[in-house]
Amino acid sequence: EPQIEVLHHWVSESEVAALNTIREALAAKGYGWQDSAVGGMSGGNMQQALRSRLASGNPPGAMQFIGWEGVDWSGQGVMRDLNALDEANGWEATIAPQVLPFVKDGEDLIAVPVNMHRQNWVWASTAAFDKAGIDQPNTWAELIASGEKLKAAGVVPLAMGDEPWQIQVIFDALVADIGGPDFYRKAVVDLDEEALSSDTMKQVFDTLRQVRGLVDDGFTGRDWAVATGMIISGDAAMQVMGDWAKGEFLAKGMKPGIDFLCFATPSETPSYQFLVDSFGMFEVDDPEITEAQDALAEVVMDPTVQHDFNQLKGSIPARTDLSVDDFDECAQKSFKDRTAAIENNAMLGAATHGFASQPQFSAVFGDVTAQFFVGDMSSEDAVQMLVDGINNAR
Amino acid sequence: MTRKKSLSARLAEWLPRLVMVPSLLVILVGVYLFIAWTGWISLSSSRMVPQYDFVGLEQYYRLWATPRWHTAVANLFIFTALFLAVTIAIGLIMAILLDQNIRAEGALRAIYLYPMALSFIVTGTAWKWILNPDLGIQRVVNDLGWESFVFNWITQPNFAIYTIVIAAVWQSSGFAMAIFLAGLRGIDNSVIKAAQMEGATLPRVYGSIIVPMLRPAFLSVIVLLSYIAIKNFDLVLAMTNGGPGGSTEVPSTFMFSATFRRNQMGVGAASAMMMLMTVAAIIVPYLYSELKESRDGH
Amino acid sequence: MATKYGSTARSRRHGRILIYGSLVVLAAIYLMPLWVMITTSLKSLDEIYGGSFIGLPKAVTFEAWARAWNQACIGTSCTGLQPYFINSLMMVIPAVLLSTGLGALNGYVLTKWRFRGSNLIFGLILFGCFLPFQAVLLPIAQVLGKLGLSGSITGLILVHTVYGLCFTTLFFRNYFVTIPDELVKAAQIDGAGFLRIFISIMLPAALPIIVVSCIWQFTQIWNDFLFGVSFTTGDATPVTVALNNIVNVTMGRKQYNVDMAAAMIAALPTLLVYVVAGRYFVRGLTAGAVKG
Amino acid sequence: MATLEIDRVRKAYGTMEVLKEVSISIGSGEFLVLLGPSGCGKSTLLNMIAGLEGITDGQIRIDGDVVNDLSPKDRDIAMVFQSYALYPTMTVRQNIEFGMKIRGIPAVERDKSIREAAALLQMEHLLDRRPSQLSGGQRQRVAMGRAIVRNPKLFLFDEPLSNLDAKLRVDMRTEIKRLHQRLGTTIVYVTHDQIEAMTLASRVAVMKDGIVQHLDDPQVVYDRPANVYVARFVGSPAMNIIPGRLVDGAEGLELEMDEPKGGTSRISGAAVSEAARRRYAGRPVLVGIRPEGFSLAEPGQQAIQAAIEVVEPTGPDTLAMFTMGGVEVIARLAPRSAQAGQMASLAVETAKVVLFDPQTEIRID
Amino acid sequence: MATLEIDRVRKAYGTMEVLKEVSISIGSGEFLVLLGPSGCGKSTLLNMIAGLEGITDGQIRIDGDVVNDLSPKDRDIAMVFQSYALYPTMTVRQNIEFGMKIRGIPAVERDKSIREAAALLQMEHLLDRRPSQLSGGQRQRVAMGRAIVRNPKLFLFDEPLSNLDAKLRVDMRTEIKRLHQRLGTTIVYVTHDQIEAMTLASRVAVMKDGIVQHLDDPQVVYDRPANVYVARFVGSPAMNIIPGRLVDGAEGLELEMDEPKGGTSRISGAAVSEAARRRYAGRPVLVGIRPEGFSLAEPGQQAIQAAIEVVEPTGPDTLAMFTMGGVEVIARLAPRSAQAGQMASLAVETAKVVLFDPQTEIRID
Ligand SMILES: Nc1ncnc2c1ncn2[C@@H]1O[C@H](COP(=O)(O)OP(=O)(O)OP(=O)(O)O)[C@@H](O)[C@H]1O
Ligand SMILES: Nc1ncnc2c1ncn2[C@@H]1O[C@H](COP(=O)(O)OP(=O)(O)OP(=O)(O)O)[C@@H](O)[C@H]1O
Ligand SMILES: [Mg+2]
Ligand SMILES: [Mg+2]
Repeated sequence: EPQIEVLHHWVSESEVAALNTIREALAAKGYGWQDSAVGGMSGGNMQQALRSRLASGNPPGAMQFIGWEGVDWSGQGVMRDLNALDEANGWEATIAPQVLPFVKDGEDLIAVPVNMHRQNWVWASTAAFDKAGIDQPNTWAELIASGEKLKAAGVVPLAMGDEPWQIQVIFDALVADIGGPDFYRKAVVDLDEEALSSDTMKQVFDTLRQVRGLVDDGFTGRDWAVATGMIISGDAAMQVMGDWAKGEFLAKGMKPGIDFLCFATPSETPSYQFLVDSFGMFEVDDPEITEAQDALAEVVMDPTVQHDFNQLKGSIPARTDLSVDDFDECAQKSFKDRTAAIENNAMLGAATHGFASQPQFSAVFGDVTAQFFVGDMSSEDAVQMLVDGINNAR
Repeated sequence: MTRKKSLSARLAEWLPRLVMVPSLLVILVGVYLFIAWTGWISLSSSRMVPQYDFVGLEQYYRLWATPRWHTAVANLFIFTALFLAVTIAIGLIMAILLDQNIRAEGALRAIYLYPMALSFIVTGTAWKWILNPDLGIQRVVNDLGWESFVFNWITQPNFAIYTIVIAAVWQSSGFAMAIFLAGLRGIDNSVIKAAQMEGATLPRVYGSIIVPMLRPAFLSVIVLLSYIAIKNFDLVLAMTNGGPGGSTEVPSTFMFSATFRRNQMGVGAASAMMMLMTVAAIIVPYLYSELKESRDGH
Repeated sequence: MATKYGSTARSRRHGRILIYGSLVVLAAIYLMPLWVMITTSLKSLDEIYGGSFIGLPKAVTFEAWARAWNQACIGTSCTGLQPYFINSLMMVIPAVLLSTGLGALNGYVLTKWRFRGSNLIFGLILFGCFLPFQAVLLPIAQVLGKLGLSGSITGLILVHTVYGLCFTTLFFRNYFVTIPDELVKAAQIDGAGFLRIFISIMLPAALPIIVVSCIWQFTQIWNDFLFGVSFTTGDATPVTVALNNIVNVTMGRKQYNVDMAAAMIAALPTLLVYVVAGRYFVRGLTAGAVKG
Repeated sequence: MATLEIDRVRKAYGTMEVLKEVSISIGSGEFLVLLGPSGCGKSTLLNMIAGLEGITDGQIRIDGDVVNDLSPKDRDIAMVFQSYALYPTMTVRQNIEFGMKIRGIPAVERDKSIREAAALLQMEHLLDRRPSQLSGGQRQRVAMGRAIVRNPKLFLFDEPLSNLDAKLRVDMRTEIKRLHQRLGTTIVYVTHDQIEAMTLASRVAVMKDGIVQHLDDPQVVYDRPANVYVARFVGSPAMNIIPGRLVDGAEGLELEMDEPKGGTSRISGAAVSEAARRRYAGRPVLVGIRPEGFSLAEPGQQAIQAAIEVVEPTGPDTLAMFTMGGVEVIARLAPRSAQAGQMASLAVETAKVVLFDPQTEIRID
Repeated sequence: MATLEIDRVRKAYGTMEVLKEVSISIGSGEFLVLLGPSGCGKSTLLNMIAGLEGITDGQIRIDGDVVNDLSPKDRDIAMVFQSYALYPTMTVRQNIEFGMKIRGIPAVERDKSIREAAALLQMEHLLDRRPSQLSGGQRQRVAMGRAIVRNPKLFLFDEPLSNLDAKLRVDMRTEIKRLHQRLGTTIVYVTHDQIEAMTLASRVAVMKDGIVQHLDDPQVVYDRPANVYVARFVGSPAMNIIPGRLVDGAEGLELEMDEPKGGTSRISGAAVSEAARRRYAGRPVLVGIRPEGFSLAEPGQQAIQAAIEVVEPTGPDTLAMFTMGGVEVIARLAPRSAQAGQMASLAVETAKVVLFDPQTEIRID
């Protein structure tokens, strides 16, 4: 049976379970799945493995991309286009327009998206809220203010770790929530110097400094799932994290809306900061593999596969034309919010995970926010550092 | 006057040189050609994949304009200096203590040496917990009743690099101990007796006479520890992943993330060249003096 | 009674207590991380997430070890570390033997068959010890690709052999300079040639340093992650890469007990080597490696 | 300058007895040489005097004071080691200075002592070198210099010359002798080289297996060794010990020894006491003759006939080997006076012949 | 058995000339000793004979065949090294066997050779030990055994005894001498010990700084050394070289030397050729007198008066030191015949006095 090697960095249980739906569907078509998982370093290890393999002229059949990776590799001329399949199946129309830039290189479709995560969620413990006698906050000011009450009740207001990406998740949310979607696009996506050095940006950092006050001292080296565990146990009240955290609650048998809350980070115009996992196919000589690549693309875009996959992964389908009625409450909320955001032009690529700017730039945001968050840098300095860093990386 | 030598005789004469050829060849390619390649990349505009163009020293300017690189360089020096000093001190003390006709020497030696067997990935994780104020030492001491005890260096950007030093010292001091012990075992006992006859106390005997005699052992310890310090990569990743706030970045992690996470291959190559130049500046004079000495000596 | 260096009886006893005390305290500190790893691997996940990392497990369970060995999932294959462990063995043994063998040969030539420029060659090789490998990953990959060795254990063996050569050459050269040249002369007069002398005379005499070199190489190669993750894929990856894949879940919850059990399993061979051969290690260092 | 008394001293490592009741006492300014083969306990005894080894039993007294429990530095002694034990990282000056520094002697005085010692030992030009830059003899001098500046009651030397080559050994030997004459300090000197013992000592203690075999003036030890062991150990080539018989012959008491091809040789005139004569007459004895006890017989002189097997010219003398009484015998003769394969008539200086009991191997007086 | 010719051989390492035109030739069965101080090039020459070092210039011929370009194994030689160079990981048997194995000699023959060599060297009981389990002398024997089984044309020895203690050295020396007598092989033997050279050699080459100073019979080298250097190097204690003057005095030609307290001593009867007499009469010369050239003067004998400073009894003799001609002089006298601090009348054996030119230091005939 023809095999296709898939390079990916999904190694956790829920990820693997989701991946198995694709694997099984592929097997049903008569193709084998050869697993090449490389975890760690937020995909950095995988990137390095990929570069080595490309350098040695031995690329994998397919690879799981996030952010601009697919497009970037396509720019190096190593990807296959999937235009024929796209035209035959009319895939493009089913994909949210804001996602298209991440799977298309010019006119060519170079990857197929399987899911969509939302990054700017707040996960909250109802028990903790009740204990401190507070409700879901509607603005960041409220959220910050509730911190005092929570602390008084012996609850950590905000659970998080000090990894740069965890801090950046909050930063992304703050930029969009305080500056609005357009400001986000200008500052984080277009890297407009004026926006970057604006007062709004300073305000974002000021708020971030206040958020720091909500976090306990033990946040060093804390894994995000450990932080989620604090919400589950009621030791902490809230966590700002993508919807991959949801699995942790469900695994404990907790009910959304009852035992825990999921709501978007507070804002006047709630944004939808998305991540998309997609599969791209590398140019290879072996026609058998090319065939398998086609099969894999079809499987990934298959509505039932997307449906099953996302129920296991905690995300929602990349296709916008699917029903999610049998998904959990948070997923349904996500689905509805997405529709609204598409209308409001509030669909934003999650900068933390590479959906805004090129990695060399998004890393600068990570550097600055992380350094700002753990240290005692002033907002002015942070803004200046941001501008310098971005300019240096250009 | 001299007759022509037979072919086999000539082959025998050249055989020693011939057997060196494969090693030399792979080293020339694997080390020097690749260094040259890296050097070239550092002068190119490479981002995601190698580009073979020429942009001058642009990547070096960029590198030195990156605050994280400054942190990395500063950290490398802090780390190397402290790591060497503390590891040598502890290794030496352990070796001296173990050299006093200790009963369970074998077992103790094994205990001090075993961390060397573990990978940094493994031990870094363990140390991360031990040093975590909420989980590790601080918590244990607090639970024991000393509430005000604080040991939260790993959370402090200004102190986190020292926690990496702690873990690295733990990992390598047994090795230093082994080398020093080997050196001590080679010292003529009568020197110690002579010093004692002159009335020197034991600390004085060690301080003035024995430790200076360990020069060769010091040299090899320094070489091997520098090697570990410069290559320090896994440990930082496992313990702090460069954090908090990028405060524990070191050149090797910088190089890695520039090349593989940030699509700045040119900057990564430039940082690699900077590291190589630093190493060369230290090692080449040392090698030169050592080899010259051995030429004179034998 | 028989101290190494005599002094009066009373101060001697106090000194002894102090010495043993310090040694025991140091030993405790050195054992702590191992303690943490072992206890964690014997705890249940709930207990760990309950907040207790340090401290004895309330209920000892070996489940994590079993999982780590042959159940834990890496990607979609749930084979545990077992197959990767075997990969590592298949890689480490030839790589250690090759690099040690070549290092011995180099050391032999560089000390007993010096020629013009041999010191320079030694210097060139030695400098290779300090090469930051991150910098040369891509060219290595290119060369491996050209050789058709990419993604294979053979390629990994080659890479480890090449970069291990620097240290093994250093070890053997420093050892062989302590062996008198007369030995080679005597063998030459006995009629032995270059290789015969190496095999019959030098190698048997180099046993202590062979042990040092093997231990060093074994540890380095077994614990290597960078080359493993760069130059192998899928089923061919060594155990450290598999360990990384088990441990480094990007999204999803960490199974600390399995992680620790897996880490212990991955560390067992090197620990074993140190415990079994550690004595010879120190002896080998004594026998000559010490000279810088 | 001090007297030294070693009084029934014993030393055991665990159950292994290294020294078995050693008693030696020497006067102020004497030069005692401990002579014996490797492993006989010489260094152990010296280390015990120095305080570097504990004393299992017995007493050591310096100037009449028991020093058993004093630490080395309080015994006021200096020691020169076989390996010299120079501190390799210090210059010669620092080596010599180290002990004085520790004893807190002011810099001016230190300097003076160093200069004096350097002048005495002719090593002023070496003061700034390191031990590794010195030759064997120079190192030896530095080690002595280090000892001299202490100006101790007692000097201990542990085989200080055995690392030097033959030529240098002779020179340094003389230098030590001179030094002793000049300083007059009491010296205990360990060696396994009997020539050193003979030339240096005012008293020699020949040791074997932790027991003193013979303690006396060197010339007495040489001429009338206490037993066969001492006879063989002292002197090079060694004393010939030839099995023979004491017979009351025609010319009074005679010594009879077998010739290799049958037949016997006889020499008369050995100095034997009346008691020994009664006891041993007609019985086997061991006849001890030094190589220089032989000489080419002048015509008419009482002589033995020797079939010379090997001849070794040493320059000033020739050593001739032949067989007598079933053992190989060496005679020291004038150069070119004998040739291998020929017969020689050899006279024996009977006054210097020594007899031993074949069972106990003790000298018969 | 072979002849060996070293014909104007030179050796340079880079620009450093270690051997400068050395020519030596010896006949079959001879025992050549290369004698000289450390660093004079003895080992280098030996290594060149063995083929372990290249020859910069000149020829080496064994049995008349030029061997310059032959590899060591093709020269049919055997060599014994100072450090013995035993293969440490092999047993004695394997050590001896190794060379034969390589040359493909069948096991039965190998076994026979080993047994013979072991019997010859009395080491049958050592065959299964490793070198580390042997004493110095035993190792030395094994090294010789390894050489003997090759049954070579030429034996080379590089200071084979210098790692042994004095006692053992004497024994092994005799053993090597015997071995040579028994096997009759040509031997080249390197040493810096002149006693070894004297006792072993049939020819001695005294070397210094890469030049052969004197090549002759040992006794000739001893009695009539070619120059002051050789005179001083051969003999222990060394020949006394006393500055003096050749004067035509009352009793014919006389040698005049200064006494320390003023005044002169004279001895007459030195053997000087007519030519030398003419040339040196009334001029300063160096007077060479061996220590044994002195003896206690009998009444009426021509004698010099010596103020004895130090006395060293060695057992068979006594060495007495005094000053003459401004230098220290050593006389070898009978035991107890002199005492420090006293005057002694010493006779000089004039026939053995040698004279040297003070400028060139070459012997005056
Ligand atoms: N610390 C020790 N433990 C056990 N035995 C010892 C110890 N030190 C010395 N010995 C033994 O005591 C004996 C005498 O040793 P010592 O060093 O006094 O001999 P030596 O006469 O000085 O010999 P050498 O001439 O070789 O120096 C030897 O048999 C030695 O093995
Ligand atoms: N490989 C070499 N390169 C340069 N110089 C050398 C070499 N080998 C020997 N020499 C020099 O040649 C000289 C003669 O050395 P050689 O070993 O022949 O002396 P030797 O007479 O055997 O001395 P020893 O008695 O110490 O063994 C010495 O000065 C030595 O330093
Ligand atoms: Mg001793
Ligand atoms: Mg030599």
